[in-house]
Amino acid sequence: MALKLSDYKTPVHNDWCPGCGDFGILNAIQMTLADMSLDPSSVALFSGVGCSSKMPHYVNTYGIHTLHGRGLPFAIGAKLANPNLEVIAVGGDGDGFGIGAGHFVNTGRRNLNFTYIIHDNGVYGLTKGQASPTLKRGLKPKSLSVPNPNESINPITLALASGYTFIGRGYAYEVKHLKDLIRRGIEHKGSAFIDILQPCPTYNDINTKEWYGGEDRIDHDTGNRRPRVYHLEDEKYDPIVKPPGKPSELNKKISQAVSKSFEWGDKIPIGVFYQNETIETYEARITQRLPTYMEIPPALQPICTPSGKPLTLLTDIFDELSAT
Amino acid sequence: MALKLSDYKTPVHNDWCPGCGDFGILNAIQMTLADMSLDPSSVALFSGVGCSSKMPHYVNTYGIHTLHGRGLPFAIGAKLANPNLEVIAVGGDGDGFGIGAGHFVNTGRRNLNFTYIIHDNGVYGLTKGQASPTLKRGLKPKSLSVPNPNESINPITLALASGYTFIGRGYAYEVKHLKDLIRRGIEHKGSAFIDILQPCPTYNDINTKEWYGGEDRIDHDTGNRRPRVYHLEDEKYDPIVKPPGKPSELNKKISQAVSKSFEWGDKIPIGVFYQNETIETYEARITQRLPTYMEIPPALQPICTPSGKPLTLLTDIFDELSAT
Amino acid sequence: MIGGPQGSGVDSSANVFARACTLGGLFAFGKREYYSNIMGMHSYFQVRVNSNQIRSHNDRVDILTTFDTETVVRHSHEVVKGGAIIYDKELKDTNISEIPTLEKEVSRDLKTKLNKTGMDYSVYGLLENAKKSGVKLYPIPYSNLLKDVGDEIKEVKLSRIARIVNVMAVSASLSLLKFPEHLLHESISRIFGRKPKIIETNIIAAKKATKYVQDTFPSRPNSPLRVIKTKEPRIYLQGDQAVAMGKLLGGCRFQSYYPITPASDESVYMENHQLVKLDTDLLSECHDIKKGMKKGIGSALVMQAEDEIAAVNMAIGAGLAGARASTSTSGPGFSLMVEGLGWSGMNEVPLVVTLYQRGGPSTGLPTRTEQGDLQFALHASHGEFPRIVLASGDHEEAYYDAARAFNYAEKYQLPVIHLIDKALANSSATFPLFADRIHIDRGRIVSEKEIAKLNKEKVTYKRFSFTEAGVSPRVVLGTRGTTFWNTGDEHDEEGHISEDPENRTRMMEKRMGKMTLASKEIPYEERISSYGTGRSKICVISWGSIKGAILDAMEILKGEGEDIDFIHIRMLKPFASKHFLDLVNMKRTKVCIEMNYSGQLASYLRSECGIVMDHQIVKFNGRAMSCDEIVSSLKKLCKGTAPKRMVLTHGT
Amino acid sequence: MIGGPQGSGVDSSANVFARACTLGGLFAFGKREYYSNIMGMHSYFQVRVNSNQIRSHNDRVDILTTFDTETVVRHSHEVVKGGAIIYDKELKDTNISEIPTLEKEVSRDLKTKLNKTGMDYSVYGLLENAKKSGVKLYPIPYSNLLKDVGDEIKEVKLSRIARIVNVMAVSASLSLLKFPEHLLHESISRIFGRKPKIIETNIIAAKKATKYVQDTFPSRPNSPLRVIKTKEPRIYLQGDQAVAMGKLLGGCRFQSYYPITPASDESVYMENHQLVKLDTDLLSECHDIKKGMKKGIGSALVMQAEDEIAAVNMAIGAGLAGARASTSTSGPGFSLMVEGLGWSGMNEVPLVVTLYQRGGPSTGLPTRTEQGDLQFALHASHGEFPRIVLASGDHEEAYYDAARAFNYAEKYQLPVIHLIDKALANSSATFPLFADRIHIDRGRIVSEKEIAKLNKEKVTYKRFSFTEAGVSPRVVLGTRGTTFWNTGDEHDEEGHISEDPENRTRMMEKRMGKMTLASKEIPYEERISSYGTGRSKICVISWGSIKGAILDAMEILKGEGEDIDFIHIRMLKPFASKHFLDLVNMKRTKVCIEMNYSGQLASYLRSECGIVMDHQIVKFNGRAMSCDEIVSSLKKLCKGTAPKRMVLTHGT
Ligand SMILES: Cc1ncc(C[n+]2csc(CCOP(=O)(O)OP(=O)(O)O)c2C)c(N)n1
Ligand SMILES: Cc1ncc(C[n+]2csc(CCOP(=O)(O)OP(=O)(O)O)c2C)c(N)n1
Ligand code: SF4
Ligand code: SF4
Ligand SMILES: [Mg+2]
Ligand SMILES: [Mg+2]
Repeated sequence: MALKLSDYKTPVHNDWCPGCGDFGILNAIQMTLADMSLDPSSVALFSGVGCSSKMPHYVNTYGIHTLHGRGLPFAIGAKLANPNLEVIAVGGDGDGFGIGAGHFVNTGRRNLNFTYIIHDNGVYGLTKGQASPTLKRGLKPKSLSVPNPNESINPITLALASGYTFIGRGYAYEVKHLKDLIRRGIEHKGSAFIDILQPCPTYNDINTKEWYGGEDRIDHDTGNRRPRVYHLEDEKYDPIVKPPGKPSELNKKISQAVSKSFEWGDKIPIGVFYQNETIETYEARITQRLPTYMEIPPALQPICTPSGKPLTLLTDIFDELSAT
Repeated sequence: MALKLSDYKTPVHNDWCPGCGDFGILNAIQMTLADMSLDPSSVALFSGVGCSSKMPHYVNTYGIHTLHGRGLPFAIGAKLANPNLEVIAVGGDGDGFGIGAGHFVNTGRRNLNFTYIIHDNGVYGLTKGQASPTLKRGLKPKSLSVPNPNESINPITLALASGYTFIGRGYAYEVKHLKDLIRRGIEHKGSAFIDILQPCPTYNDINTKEWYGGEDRIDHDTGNRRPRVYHLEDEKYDPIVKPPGKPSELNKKISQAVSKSFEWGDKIPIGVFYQNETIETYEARITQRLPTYMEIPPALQPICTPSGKPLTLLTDIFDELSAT
Repeated sequence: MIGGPQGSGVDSSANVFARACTLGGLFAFGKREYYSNIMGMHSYFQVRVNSNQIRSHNDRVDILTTFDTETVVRHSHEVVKGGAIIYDKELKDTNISEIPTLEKEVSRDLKTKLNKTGMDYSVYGLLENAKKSGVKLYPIPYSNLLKDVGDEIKEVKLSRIARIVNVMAVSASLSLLKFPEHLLHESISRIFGRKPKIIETNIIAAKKATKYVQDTFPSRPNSPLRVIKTKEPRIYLQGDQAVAMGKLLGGCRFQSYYPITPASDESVYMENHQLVKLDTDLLSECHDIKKGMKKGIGSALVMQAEDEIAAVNMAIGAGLAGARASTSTSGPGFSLMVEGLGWSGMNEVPLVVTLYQRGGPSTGLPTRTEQGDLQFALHASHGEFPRIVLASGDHEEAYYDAARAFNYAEKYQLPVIHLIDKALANSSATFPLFADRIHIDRGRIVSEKEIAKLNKEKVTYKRFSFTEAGVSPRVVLGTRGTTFWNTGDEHDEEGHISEDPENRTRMMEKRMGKMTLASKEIPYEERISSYGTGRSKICVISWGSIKGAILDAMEILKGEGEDIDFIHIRMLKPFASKHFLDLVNMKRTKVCIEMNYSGQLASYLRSECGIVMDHQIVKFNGRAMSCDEIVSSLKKLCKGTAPKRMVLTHGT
Repeated sequence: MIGGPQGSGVDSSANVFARACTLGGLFAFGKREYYSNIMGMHSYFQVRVNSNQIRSHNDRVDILTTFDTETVVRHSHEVVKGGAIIYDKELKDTNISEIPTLEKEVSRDLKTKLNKTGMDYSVYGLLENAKKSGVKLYPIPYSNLLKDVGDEIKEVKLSRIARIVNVMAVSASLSLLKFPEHLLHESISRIFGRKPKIIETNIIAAKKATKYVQDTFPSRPNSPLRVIKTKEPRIYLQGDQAVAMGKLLGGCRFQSYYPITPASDESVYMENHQLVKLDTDLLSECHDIKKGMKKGIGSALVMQAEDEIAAVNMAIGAGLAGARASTSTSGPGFSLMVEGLGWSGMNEVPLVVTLYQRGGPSTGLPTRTEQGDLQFALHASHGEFPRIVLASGDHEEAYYDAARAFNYAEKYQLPVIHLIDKALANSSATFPLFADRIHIDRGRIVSEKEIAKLNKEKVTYKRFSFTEAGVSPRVVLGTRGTTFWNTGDEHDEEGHISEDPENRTRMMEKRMGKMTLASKEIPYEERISSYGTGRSKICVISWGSIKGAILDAMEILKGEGEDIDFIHIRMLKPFASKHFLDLVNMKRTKVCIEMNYSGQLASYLRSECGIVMDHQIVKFNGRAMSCDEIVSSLKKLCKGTAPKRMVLTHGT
């Protein structure tokens, strides 16, 4: 029986503000799952804490709403224990780049086969609009009493420096594009990171839907708005590191991604910035040590008989320690 | 009375292993302080926890040996409370890029006027040689029982993505070069980050002094070793972002730094990768809100009379709240 | 009570009401309940007013002021006989099941309730039901009135001024009470501060609503509210504001924080008051005043950190540099701070952590109240180090405790944990102006002059010297002529790592000895308060914000001829055991009242001084105890029908 | 005792000694002391051997085996009359003040000591002093012997084989004891395992040293050590190894950790044994066994995380997925884990945290022992949730507790904190092979089949259902046919956020109710042990690794006619109050012995059941209690001359 979009919805009341960009992301995720016809029981959706992190409650898969900034380690623990799970982690920009930045960096290093999505709204939504690490310096959205004194981090370059092998950016109001991007991320073999520009109409009155859409930039001639957001695909940008991933090729693809990542303001690229499948996944690295890892990972190993007798034999260790 | 090198030493027994690269870094720091003739009482040296973080005990300045991974927030708190202090933070690569990575990233965003030095030895020295976040994937120094399964992070690019405005790399056994580098870092107006390649002879038997020095790479003709480490200066590499720091100039300087940062193996650049003084310091940003900040920062404000009467008047607040 | 969706301005309209009453010489107490949500979920504000000071909420609603369906649905049954419901004329026929934000539990209970009375499961049914039990109904045609306002101020887009419906509702309630209109207008002016346009619109709205009520319900009953003339200066403030003010007064000049409910309001408030006015007369008593100071303006730096680990460690760093520094947080953030706490204990750095307790464990009930962190605060962090733990009972205590916390921290060179609970942080109350000037004691700080003298005498300054007094004089970073070292490891007198067993024993004794010293020096008045005659058969013991409800309950019970004694613990650690034992007087019935599941104070008291409670009254559903609940459980106690453990469950 | 600089191989040579003795049918106990340093600081190993099981160290040194100056300097005064000192012939004239690693306190004390006896402040003086007090001196010409070995194995660079000086020293000590040489060789072979070249060199060294002693000191006294023949299979193991083994046996298949002393040794040991042998006979009793399993090899994944926050949360994630998962850490790491702990409590996820206590607070004394984290473990994390807290007394208990911890965690769906102390983790002892098979109870896990059945019956599975039994059956992530939700917020039966007060009260009661259930179901034998007749006048109460020293002390005292009873608490929470009260029997003298400053167990016992200790014996200098120290303090108690609080301070 084919799965429908509605199979990925829950009856839980969604309490996001009207017009919140999170709705677009939620739709895109549900559409991706339906598109890929993933069995809800095979998917585990992890999140941190924040408006965006309420997401799992609205998606009919296993939904683990964890701690602020800690979605990644929870997700990784589950994925390592059972690599057959389709693991997706979502969270806010405060969650992922503020309190969770240490996990962000160190997760990239592993290249575990999973997908991480950040709702990038420039603010700490759920705690009433303080500046998040992606808010540009000097901006003063209505929720701040003084202009933001912190430089913004660059999520794309940060992800590159940390080793993510798929790096993309989407926009919450281009749901179809976003769906395709998320699907590519999920299908990517390795750690995929997707930064999603997400207007927060309640607190961020600067990076709004209208701003991204260029409603303040009307073309003199045509009278049309000129959106700030544009598609990398449209520029024939090629993000893919060609096998076998020679240093020169790598350097080229990384440099172009860095260059693109510093574009902002009038031209904001979305799409895939970088993809590299020449790097072994963490699962493969583990399998070198533990040959049966993929078939009988930690979560799927029986440890006792039905009557509770332990299966483990410590004879080898006892031999090593034996002193008689 | 001019200050001598010995004025920056303490009689504390140094318990690093013989031949440890940390000695070179310690010397370079003491030489820098002497070079700059900094009053020991005006300098506060912060560290995390690890072999490298024992440093403050060997330097005669205020020395604050804090918690593993937390040197930065302690240092920042002190610097913010009294911006007249010369604040230097040091720590290990595990300390700074592992457990402390979140602070590393978010500190870069502030551009506070201080210097952060990481002892990059590829291992967790003090806990017996586990892989640190800078150890290359697949390497197996003698202290590991399996090859390192994690990709290494790229400290230079990470620092760029995080917003540090001075980014350099030194080598523990080129003490003179290192001293100059540290001095430039201290003199830089903004947050300076210096990554120092530091052989750990006890646990990292791969990235050794001999390896960096190229003792395995003898020139056929001359019979000389060909060191892996080379100086950016020698290549006429220009790291400085020219004022006013236009986007194109910025992009150029960032891209070249990223490119250089991915060099490794046969050619390892040291020196200044990037320097940008066109960005306002955090102190300047605060001064916009608190005009007297530099003169009477938090730590230097009297709060009561000698007899203990509070100086603070809450009259304005009482007026706001008044309900009569 | 006024209710409405989160983000619609319920808070400010409740504020308008309470301030108006305070302007009329009355005392008000306001309690806020809301979901962990930004927009749309139900929130409500209960305001009580009285001619005497009032300190808690109760379980009865006299006037239910509403402008949406949900508030009617959730609260109409709470309105007492003779009470009133103000509601939107147009909402009467709404179907309850169309309210998406209503929990199934609430719907289920309502259905049963309505079924029993034979009423329809609809707003109509609910209102009829209320009417049957003696509640007066006051329908208000908000959208018509809104249109009138729109016309008057020439605003076509009514959605832009939709928020004023709130003020109309509140105005309606005040005119039901026949409250002087000018006080309402004055209140509006004060609350909307420096925004004349908004003030004007709101006053127009208030007038329209008032007029409507006056015209439509001329025969409304006489009001119990009488305006009183008073010369006493009073303020109406929230708990978290009291803390911020206390900190500023106490000389706090550095506050780091990471956003978290309900703690961050304090930091935001401080940031909005970061420029600090100074007493220029007193300033002239000080020596070596820098030019910048002479203008009479100081400043407090409020720093948003990347997480709570950074926040606490920044505060410690600032403390090392010599600033009075603190950080504020709630449970989840505090859990991340405990490693830093231990470091400050080990290195004897003054530090103040304000811990706003909310429903736990984990993220729990982020916007609801609890007193679940006591044992954690007492024992947080591995290993043993001295600490002082305070908990304030009301706004006034919060103010003085927040200021004094820095004295304790600096005098004994240790971390101070100041417990507040969400109920206190988010409740507002009228108080006579806090007039007491506190005394500031910075402990032994060695000055540059003293260092110069020591240097001359060739005496080396040692940060952790063993001294007669038990506290090692400290210098702050940057003090000329000396240096020191710190480390989280055990250290010698200079602060260098030492693993010597003998030094270790002495250092532990020195650090822990400060608890004995503090206990000896800090006066009882700052630690335990007792209320009542001291001779009653029942002795209530409690802590934190329940104080208000207990005091109000005592008054009510006294009116009914029952005397109750009450011991309120304000300083948990060091605990004044002897003084407490004197007060508690073993032979009476002892009952501990607290807002948690396991009776944490009771268990702590048993470990500290062996006192076993005869009864425990606990509540852990996230809603503060009302004085009514306390009255009725204490009555059971008086009658001898009370079980050993009573679990209170009131609240919506 | 053998000592030497850190990194010179003192551990393995102590191991050679102890294993040789165990091979000779004796029981050994070894205790390791070292600085928080990688190379150069002084470390030493004390080994005791006996024909009966021996469980602790004592304060006397019979043979001091040294090859550097510092060990002689630090320990020569501890050698008893009739004892022996083995030392490097060439070191005698070294100046003590040239040892850079000697603390000033130690130097000062030594100087005073030597001054009193009129001896020189030199190694010579110390050795002469020892000789005067009846200690025999055995100088060994290590460098000559080393050269001989070098010649024999044709190694010119002697620095490459310098480490074998260690083995020479140990061999010398065994030949002083006239211990059979072949057992020494056998021991060397076992310890250097699969490295034949190293084994050979070491055996050559051993032979040279033995021969030298035999030739040079023919008239050395007869040995008290007699080899015993036994058929009992025995192991000689370290505490942290026992934990790792117990975990593997108990089915732990996921361990995340972040390096920290002294916890990470356990994880490294597990990683070295990550491939797990399975009982193929039993395997055939299982259903649906995957092909990979059938080879009889399972595996445990050991994961180095980026910090302890990640470590604990990864373990929880793995637990959600259905693996038995744990993490190990020490105080500073545990401080970072407490937020995660609360989440697992809130979401009822089985989790085992092994907490290796070391000297605190903060980084404290990273390589020294303490029991300073009890109260923290009991109360860690904000808010209230159920937890089980265990503490093991010796290697055997550590093994079984580590295995059973997973049963508790899964059966009651909660976090289990398993306390170990550094003294236990780093001590080694001989034990009869752990032969008991444990029983594994995974609690109620709902299978895919059951889910399929429910789905057919149109019953929705709810993760947090309220059940009769008090525990909600759980499914693991990936179970086909269903889903569930988790959140750190309070939640309804499905796991969705709920702020409803009634649901809140029920959920709290359900979660906390599991403590009552666990307390009812877990047998007393797993919680409290008692030793002695139960009729003695003095009752010792203690916890953790002090057990060994107390048992040894009881034996010694019994020999002197003093009977002592001993109650050892192994499960701290839920605490078996009633059982404890039965055992403790109020009228005797109660003394609590623990390794911390404030008497944490004593205070906990008072809060749990009102028992007040008559005496407390504490120690907090980072060095484990010796049985001698306990003997002498208990003697004071017997005599009635003991103060209420005794602080022990022995140790170097
Ligand atoms: C340890 C901890 N600190 C603070 C909080 C409070 N908190 C809840 S959500 C949030 C920030 C949310 O911002 P973001 O991650 O950007 O998500 P958004 O709401 O914008 O989607 C914070 C600080 C918490 N829950 N836990
Ligand atoms: C919270 C916490 N976790 C773990 C430790 C243990 N620890 C001490 S030093 C160290 C790592 C040191 O490695 P690095 O930072 O690279 O410094 P290095 O020793 O290599 O100079 C660790 C994990 C600790 N002190 N605190
Ligand atoms: S506050 Fe912003 S991010 Fe949060 S739900 Fe509202 S609009 Fe969305
Ligand atoms: S372990 Fe390595 S880093 Fe540490 S002191 Fe020794 S050589 Fe240096
Ligand atoms: Mg956000
Ligand atoms: Mg390192």
